[in-house]
Amino acid sequence: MDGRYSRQTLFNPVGEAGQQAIGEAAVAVIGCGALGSAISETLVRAGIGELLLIDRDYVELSNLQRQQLFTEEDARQMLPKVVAAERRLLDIRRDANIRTWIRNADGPLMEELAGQSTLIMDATDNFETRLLINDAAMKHGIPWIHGACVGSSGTVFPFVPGQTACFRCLLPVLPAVNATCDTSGIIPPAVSVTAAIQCAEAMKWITGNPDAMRTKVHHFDLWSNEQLDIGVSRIRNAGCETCGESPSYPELKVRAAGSTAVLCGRNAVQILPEPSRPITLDAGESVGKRIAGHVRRTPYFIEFHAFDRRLVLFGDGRLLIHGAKSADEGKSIYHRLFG
Amino acid sequence: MDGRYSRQTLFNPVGEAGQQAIGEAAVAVIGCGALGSAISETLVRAGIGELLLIDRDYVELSNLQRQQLFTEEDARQMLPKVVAAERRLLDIRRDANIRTWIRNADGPLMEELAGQSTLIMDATDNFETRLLINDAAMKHGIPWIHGACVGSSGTVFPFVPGQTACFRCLLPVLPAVNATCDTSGIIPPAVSVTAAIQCAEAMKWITGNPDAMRTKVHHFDLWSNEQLDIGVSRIRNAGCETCGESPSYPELKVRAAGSTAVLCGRNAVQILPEPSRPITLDAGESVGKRIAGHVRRTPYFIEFHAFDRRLVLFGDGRLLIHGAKSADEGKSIYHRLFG
Amino acid sequence: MIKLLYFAGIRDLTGRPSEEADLSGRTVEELWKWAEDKYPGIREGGARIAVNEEYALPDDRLGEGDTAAFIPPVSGG
Amino acid sequence: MIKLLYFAGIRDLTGRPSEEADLSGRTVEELWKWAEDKYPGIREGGARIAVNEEYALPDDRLGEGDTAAFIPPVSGG
Repeated sequence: MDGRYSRQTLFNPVGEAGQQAIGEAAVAVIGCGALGSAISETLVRAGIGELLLIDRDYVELSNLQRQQLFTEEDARQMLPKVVAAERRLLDIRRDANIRTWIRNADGPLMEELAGQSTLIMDATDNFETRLLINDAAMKHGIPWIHGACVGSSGTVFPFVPGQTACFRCLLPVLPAVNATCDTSGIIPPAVSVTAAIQCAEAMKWITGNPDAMRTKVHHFDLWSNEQLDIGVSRIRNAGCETCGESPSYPELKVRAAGSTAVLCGRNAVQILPEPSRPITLDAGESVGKRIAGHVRRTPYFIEFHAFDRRLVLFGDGRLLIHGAKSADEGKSIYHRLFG
Repeated sequence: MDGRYSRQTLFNPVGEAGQQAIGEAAVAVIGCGALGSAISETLVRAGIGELLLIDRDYVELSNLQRQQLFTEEDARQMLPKVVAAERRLLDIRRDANIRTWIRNADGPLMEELAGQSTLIMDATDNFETRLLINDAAMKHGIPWIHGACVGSSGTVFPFVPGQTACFRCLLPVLPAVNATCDTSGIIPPAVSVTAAIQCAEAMKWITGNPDAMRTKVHHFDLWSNEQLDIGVSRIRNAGCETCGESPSYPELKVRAAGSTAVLCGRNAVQILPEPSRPITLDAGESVGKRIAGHVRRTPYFIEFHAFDRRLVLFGDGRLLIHGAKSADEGKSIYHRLFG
Repeated sequence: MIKLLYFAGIRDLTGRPSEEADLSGRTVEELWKWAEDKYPGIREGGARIAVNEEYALPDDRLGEGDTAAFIPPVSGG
Repeated sequence: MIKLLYFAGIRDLTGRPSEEADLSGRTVEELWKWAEDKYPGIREGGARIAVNEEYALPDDRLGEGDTAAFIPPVSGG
């Protein structure tokens, strides 16, 4: 009666069998920011069998307003988010099976995760990574639970292979401009509701209740107190490269290497290294010392200031350029540093 | 730009002025279980000026599935919930101003809290305490944000003095039987959504956006994916003892002392002491040693086993009887121990 | 006809999410009696009835095409 | 008449939550043109239009009494 998961097994649609299924499920959470930390905590508390957690970022003070696993000390130490998250999650549940990646998501990693997961949780902050999740999940025949939020609003939808239109059908062209946490801000309750509805959908799938899952895209706005549930039948594209008759899963083939991304909510530009010439922490330290005089080195990154920007080089060769205004500026700085 | 609350001030309806108002607000959170821990974390992260947190309970293993501030170590130490919550909240925000009470809510305490608060958050697990909050809030002219959840469903409504019918109008007669977390279980996402919507309503009031607040009672069910928003105009009772023309606030006069309560989600009965003869921890320790041979003593309670039950006596004289099946059984055990 | 909605936990008792019944012209109190006959125990849980998204009083009369929702009170937290 | 809903962030641009317009018989693509004339920049944000709670295609035609919602995409997380 008073076991750890007693209140969950008492809920009829979960029950003992559902709880066992939760304990045997492996869930990949892509991103460990606001949505990812909330989702990870909920799933670990709920007794999830295995959590695969990927994030490229570290904890900053401006995260603490809405990212629930992190503390001031984590921000002071600039801990990678997945490292800080794992520590807290193990305090919550010592026997939790957690695997982490401090990396940018790319095709090969996403396929590796999809191949080992019961489903994928979307906790990323950009459309490009969602298209990557979409391709990997559809190719491997597992659901992914889309979630996104900004301001006081959010969107949730479970994409189930073969059941519905896919994310590419929904968003065939990426928007030219788009409200982000950077431009429009976000209130914590919008995060919590998005993450919670995502987790409810995941629990339905995992516990063998797929019929209870949403069939319409759920949009809510906590400030105007409105919601819309929108069907996706008409927009399903028979020629879709992901869910159509002859899928090619184009995102999985895109080489992320050498690319740049302006990061949502970070006021920063990220440069990925060419795989043929990754910059090591040692190399970064010597370049940083030469240019900036002083560098900070942790087990995870090298930080220094140059060109009026704060630069952080990670162990996987990624360079974050804080304050950079454009991808072009970011590339220019990267080349001035490393040729 | 990258200050701690930058993503919140960027959200237009909050802005710099709203963030300042949040920093000056004092919020009383009644209960620190599932809703209370989620609400407290959200408000502290959001920068709330002062948090007044009251709970009578300690952390148990079966709480961890859904109560987000607590760890396995908290449950092992049987820490009072407000003590465990305060520790974690201070890790999240060292400058947070948090005041805690390990106590049963009663009329005098509720009036004390109402007199010092911008608004009250309902995070209790029973109707009796909600009627008490309702009386105290209406008498002191501040809003309270009702929230409750069970299974996959929840209810939220902001009761604003003078604006709407009150909780007593809505629930003039307490239900004879009622689904609780004990009987119907609960899934964590139902908690998160309830707490988040409550926090959104609180932020609207605090930041000077009362017009954005909900005017209908919000009911949701995350398993059936339905929601209902129900108006309360017709049921407003002009003769209501709380919000009518001649309010008497009857709950504030009820002496809780000597009363018993069967605790939701705890499989336990609680006995409150007569104020004229509170049982001290020393007295409890000597009775426990005599009857049980062995007691566990912490700074907050005495625990021992007797009459086939696990008994916990708190510093304020309350006795929790775990496994007791009825208020009568609880009273009987109390009198066998302490006369 | 009146459309009846059974919300959240009350569905465990009715076994269905909704149904239609020929109850126009009846009062909310009469609707309760009808429901108690069909689903014994439904009233003990303290549910309230909302008509067309407004909580209703016992004497309120149902009109053709109205939707009446049975909403159980929730106490957990 | 068609009822137009502007959801969430798109309201910052329209300045209103909803309005009615005499657009029956027009296609969704024509509705976009009408909206761009009235609210320059509305289309750049990549919003989608849903008609009667179903995402619509550009050639879908609006009928009298339909509700068309402009829903901006959300990318944060």
